[in-house]
Amino acid sequence: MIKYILIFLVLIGMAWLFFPLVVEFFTPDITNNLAANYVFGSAADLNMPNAVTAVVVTYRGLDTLGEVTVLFLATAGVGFFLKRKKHMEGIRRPGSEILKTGSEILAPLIIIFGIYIFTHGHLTPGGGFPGGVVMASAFLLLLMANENFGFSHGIINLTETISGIGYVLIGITGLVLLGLNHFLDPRWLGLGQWGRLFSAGAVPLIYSFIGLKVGAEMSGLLDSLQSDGGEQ
Amino acid sequence: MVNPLYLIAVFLIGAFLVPFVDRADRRLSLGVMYFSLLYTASLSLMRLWQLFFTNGNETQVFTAGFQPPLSIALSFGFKEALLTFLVNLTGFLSGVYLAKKLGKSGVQSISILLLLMLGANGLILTRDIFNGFVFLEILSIATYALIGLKSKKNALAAGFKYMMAGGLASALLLIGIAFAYRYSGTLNLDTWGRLLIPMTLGYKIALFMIIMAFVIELKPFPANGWALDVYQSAHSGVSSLIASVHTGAVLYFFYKLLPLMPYEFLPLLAGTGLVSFLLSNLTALRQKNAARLLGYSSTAQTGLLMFVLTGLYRYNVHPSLVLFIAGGLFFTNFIAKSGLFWLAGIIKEKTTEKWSILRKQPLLLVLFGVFILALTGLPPFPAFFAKWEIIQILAQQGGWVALTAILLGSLLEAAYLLRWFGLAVRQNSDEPETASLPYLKLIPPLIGTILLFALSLFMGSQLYVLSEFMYFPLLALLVFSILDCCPLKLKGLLLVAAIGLWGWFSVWPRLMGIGQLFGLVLIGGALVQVFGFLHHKGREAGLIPLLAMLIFSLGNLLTASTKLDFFLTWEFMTLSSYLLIMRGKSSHKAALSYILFSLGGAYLILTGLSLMPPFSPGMAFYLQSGFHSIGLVSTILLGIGFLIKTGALGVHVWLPDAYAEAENEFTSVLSSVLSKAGVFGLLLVLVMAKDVLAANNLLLDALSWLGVFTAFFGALMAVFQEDVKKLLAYSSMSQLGYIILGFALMSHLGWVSGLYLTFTHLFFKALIFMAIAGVILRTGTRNMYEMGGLIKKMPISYISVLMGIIAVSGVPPLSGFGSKWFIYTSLIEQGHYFQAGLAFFASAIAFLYLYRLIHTVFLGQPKPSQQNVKEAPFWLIIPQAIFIMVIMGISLFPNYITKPISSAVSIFIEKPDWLSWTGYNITLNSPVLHGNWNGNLVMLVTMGVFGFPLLWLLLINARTQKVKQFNIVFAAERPYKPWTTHFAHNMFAHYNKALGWLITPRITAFWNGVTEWSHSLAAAFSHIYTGNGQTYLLHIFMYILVIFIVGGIR
Amino acid sequence: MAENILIIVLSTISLIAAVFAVVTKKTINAIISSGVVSLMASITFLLVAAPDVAMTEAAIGSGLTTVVFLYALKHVRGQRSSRDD
Amino acid sequence: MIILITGLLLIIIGFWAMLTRKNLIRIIIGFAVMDTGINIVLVAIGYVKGKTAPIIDKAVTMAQGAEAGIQAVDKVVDPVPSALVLTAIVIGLAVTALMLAYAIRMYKTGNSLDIDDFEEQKW
Repeated sequence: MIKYILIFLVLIGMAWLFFPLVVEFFTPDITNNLAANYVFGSAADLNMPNAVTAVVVTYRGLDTLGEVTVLFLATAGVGFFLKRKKHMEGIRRPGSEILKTGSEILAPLIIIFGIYIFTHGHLTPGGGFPGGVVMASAFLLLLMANENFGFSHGIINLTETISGIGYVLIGITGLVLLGLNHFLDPRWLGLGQWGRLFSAGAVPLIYSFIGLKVGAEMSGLLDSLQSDGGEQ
Repeated sequence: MVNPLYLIAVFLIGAFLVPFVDRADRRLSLGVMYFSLLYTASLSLMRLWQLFFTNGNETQVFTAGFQPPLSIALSFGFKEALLTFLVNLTGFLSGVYLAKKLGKSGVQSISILLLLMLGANGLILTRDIFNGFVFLEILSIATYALIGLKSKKNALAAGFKYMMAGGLASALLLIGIAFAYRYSGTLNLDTWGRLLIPMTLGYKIALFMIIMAFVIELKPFPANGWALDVYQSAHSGVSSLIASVHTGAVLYFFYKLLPLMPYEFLPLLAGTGLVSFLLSNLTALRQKNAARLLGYSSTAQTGLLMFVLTGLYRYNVHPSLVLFIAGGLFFTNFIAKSGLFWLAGIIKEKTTEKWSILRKQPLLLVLFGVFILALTGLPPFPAFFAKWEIIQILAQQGGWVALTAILLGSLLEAAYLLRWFGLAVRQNSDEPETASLPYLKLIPPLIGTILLFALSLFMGSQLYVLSEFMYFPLLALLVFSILDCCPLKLKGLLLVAAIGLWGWFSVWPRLMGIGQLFGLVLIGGALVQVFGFLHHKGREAGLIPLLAMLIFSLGNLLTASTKLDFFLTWEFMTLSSYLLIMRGKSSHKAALSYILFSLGGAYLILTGLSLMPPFSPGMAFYLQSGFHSIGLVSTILLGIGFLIKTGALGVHVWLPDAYAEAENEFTSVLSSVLSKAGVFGLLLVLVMAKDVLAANNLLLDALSWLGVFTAFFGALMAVFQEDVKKLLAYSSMSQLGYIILGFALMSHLGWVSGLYLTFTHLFFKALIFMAIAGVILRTGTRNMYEMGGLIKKMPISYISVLMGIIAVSGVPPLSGFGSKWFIYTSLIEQGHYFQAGLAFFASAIAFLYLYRLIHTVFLGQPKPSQQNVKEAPFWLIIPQAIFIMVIMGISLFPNYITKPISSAVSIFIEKPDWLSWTGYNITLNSPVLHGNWNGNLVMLVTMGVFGFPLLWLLLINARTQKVKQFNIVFAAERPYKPWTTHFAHNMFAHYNKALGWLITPRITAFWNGVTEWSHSLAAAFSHIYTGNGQTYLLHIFMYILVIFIVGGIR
Repeated sequence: MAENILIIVLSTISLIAAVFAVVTKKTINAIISSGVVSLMASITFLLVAAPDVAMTEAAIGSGLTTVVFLYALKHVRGQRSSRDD
Repeated sequence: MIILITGLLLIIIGFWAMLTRKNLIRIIIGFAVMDTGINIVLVAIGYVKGKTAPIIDKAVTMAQGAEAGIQAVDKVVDPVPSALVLTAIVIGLAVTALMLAYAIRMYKTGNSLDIDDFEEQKW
């Protein structure tokens, strides 16, 4: 009982802690200096319409690298916890015929859509993360539809490794070509024409790697989760 | 410069590559891991090299080719380079340690380990708060995942609790960052630090949430139940990573955030750190599980570090000094803690009780000892210097609450760590042999030890002006450890030679006045007794090195010049004597109580020293002390500190057990030499405290009564002992009481008497102890009622003891008479009649126990079981012979000693005109008292008084009948009686009826009460850890809110 | 104005869904309603000019997370009855 | 403002679930709700009155390159919180997935999902 009172008090207390934050909050009319610099720089320095992508991939690229790593880490962790003894057959219920046929048609389309999303990340909303997830959803669809669907781990692993290392190598390329302070600088590749697919330097390339990596990681994650997690 | 981004890139590529190459071979992926860890460590090392040898001021690196705050900046200066080097090296060692486990548990674990290192490196390097968040998440998630390396239910449960706590912390951090960004408009720490942002409540709360997130990650008491569970149940390699790498990186980021915080947060954080330090250590007292114990210790140390980083700014401490202190504490803890976790994994025993199997593994034992002693803050480890600095600052600037908390916490920490050490060293014959050691797992702790020593030397030598001979004790320890495989006698003789040469050529020329006197006592006295140790048959591993360390530090005590020199040496002395006591058969409890009292005393001394003005290097400490004058507080602290070493009444509890349980020969050193170090200290205090004492009669009165009572009760307690060593221990205590009494008079004659007794006590007490050591060696018992009639078997020992007790009792003609004469004379001269009376009564009591000593051991009927007892071994006779000669010499010609003493004392207290030395005669003609003492004459007269009757007796009883010892008629006792009815058992029962109430162990009961009380307090505290993850979460919430409210943030 | 009303509606729905996720007896309901919370959030993001976030939240927050939860639930099906299940 | 309050309330509801639910999966749902709340708070902080998304498309300006940047600066919202939220969402998923894996594993070894069944270690 005391515990419930304490919990209640704690929740009230946290609300009380948040209260001044709300009181002092107002929605401003202008963006702050940093944001303005980002928006301007995104267009001026990087030739990129999507300022969020500019921030995510370039200015704060290290965060994103970390983010991809977190995802990789989670996948590895989940895989580590739920590692299978053997590939267990016949645990999944077979999907219906409609699902089966539908998935065979839909999956490639979804994958293409995913690729579209992450390659156009610098131009339109979206980018590597949603794109990767969309690709993974195709995988999910196949997984649900097909009882014997064994996605080759080799391919997932290979994609993961190549895209991950590719991402880091692009970062290092910046270092090598442009100098000490240019890790993840995409400008060693031509900035191209405004609004085109091949513009903004290496950003589309980076986002493709991110997309592929995220897709592979998510697929791996789902794969580990659907397996029955080796019994003790 | 070395680009820090390569650190990150290497880890990332490694982690991404591992799952792929693993398809070929597991060994390949392990190879990738080792390569990455070693490569990054060497990058950091290169950076360190660069910073030292090429001057590059540029430490910041940006990403993406833009200046911060647009881009994320990384900093790779000295601190970061050092830290990443250590972190990566530890990572590598952990990798080696975990090799087998990682190899078995799947490729993911290798990637995860690499990413954990990535997180730690990133957190250390980054200068961007959100980037810090990302790396913190990487670090945390990797840690969560690695906890699952041990797939036990408890480990998983602990991991989940950790995830809950960590999840909450990162949520707070993220909310805090979001709102803080709102106010600051930047995420870059440097830009942010330059901004002047109005401290509104909202902004403060945002900052509060940020800093609290890190505080929670640092596992403060009491919001740390989850962390303790993790430490306890995770694989020891992972626990070690959490305690060192994880905590280190988080702490460093915490440190980076501090400049952003409003000033009012700092005392708050300092307070939480202190509370965490003190209470974690307290709670740990009752902990039996080794890994959990380490967990408590780890959280405590982190608390202390938090205090150092946030609390010291108030005392106008230069930031570099703060960093130095934090660094000292941090590195010690970093290495020692991971080392201990590694050892815990090798031992595989959960409870500390079972660690005695370590005894069979000398290498492990040494490593274990090094780590434990480093954590305790003993020299030469960096934590010692750090603590020294902290106490200096706090004492000088009046931070008494913090100072008390830190010293108390340190003492508690020492208590449980050293208890553990004692359990490990304890001799237990029924332990099974352990299986062969996993050699691979031994590498990491071994390298850790080497690193620890390297850092110690670096810190000690680079940053302090220590006299060059300060490291002699350590050097001696090292050299004789290397020689430790030689036969004992060779080592011993080498030691004698080394000390002789060193003492004669190096120490003696530096000494003058009382320094020479104490030089003779401390070095000479110890040197002679080294021979006594050499009778052992075996190699006696560790004995000679420790003895060497002890004697060298005793010598250094005299030549030390600065305060730090002095204290360092004092701690060396304490440390080596503690380890020597540990060599006793069942001494671990006694040794624990010895070291705890010694450390307590040392902390008091440390505080007292801190209050004193600085001493200049070059001139010996004891000589400089004549020019200084200290205050009241300092006097009391230093006084109590040194009195503990002498074993004065009230703080004598450690003494009987330590004396009884130490090895017989070492007891002799303890009593005759080591206690004199305390006397030396006390003398210095009295010298420096002259002004205070002149103003405060009470202090001297208290001291003199303390001396008298120590003498009285010591003697009384000695009477009722069955154990011969305890009897002698109490006798020692009693004698030291006389010494204290003499000093407390603060008169020329009083000091002369005290010093004279100091001198003679060495000889007669060492003589008796050495003789008794032989007896115990031959009879195999310490109980006097199990001995008897040994006069025939061990005549030389008998003569030694006889000489000894004549000297102790203070009857003419031997030297003890002189000391008593001095004491009574000076007491009466100053009109201290009551003290004189009681002291005289104590001397009378001394006859009782001395009679018991010689009678029950050497006279009467021999025990049948001791038919074949032989004389003590030759090596034990050597010191006895030397001491007998010295005693005879002093007794015949006391003026050769008393005159130099008088002139040494006259430097401090002028010799009154009425005291004079002429030839063999000492004359005093004070207004109140007249008298003289001629040692030579006394000797001759006494010889005459005894000689003539003896001759006469021999003449008239020319044809006596020799009686065998077993002749019942003459021996007046029956053999084979049960010992309880033997007269030697409970010999003075009748006195006990009359006086027994005086010696009911009230003081021991008091100290036992202190122990019990703190243990039950610890139990009460530990019950907040219910083991429920949600309760822990609730603790965290409440902790945050309470701090918010207590801090009065508005 | 219409936007504000829409935001209020979305907020209300998400709060109700969140409370429901806590109090409901069945875990599956809780999972679904937490997905709803995410979905509402992603629509809100669209309204406050953050389409990138909206896409990601929709894909990851409400989509993938829910799937992950469901898979996890599949693993623990047939558990001993837990107190709030 | 409303969005901010919603976000904070969601966070507190998440706390509530974390503190009171006994089922591990329900606790994790609490974390997920809290994460969503945090994301909402972050986005609310980046919002600027009456501005469009920080994507310089035809609706913002017809200009290109640097010119577009100058023109767009005072027409769009702050891109930083958006970028941060992207990261936060992904990290949230990662933590959630790992927690679930833990829960599954705990269920397999301890045969229970009740958090009160996992308190053998204490004191």
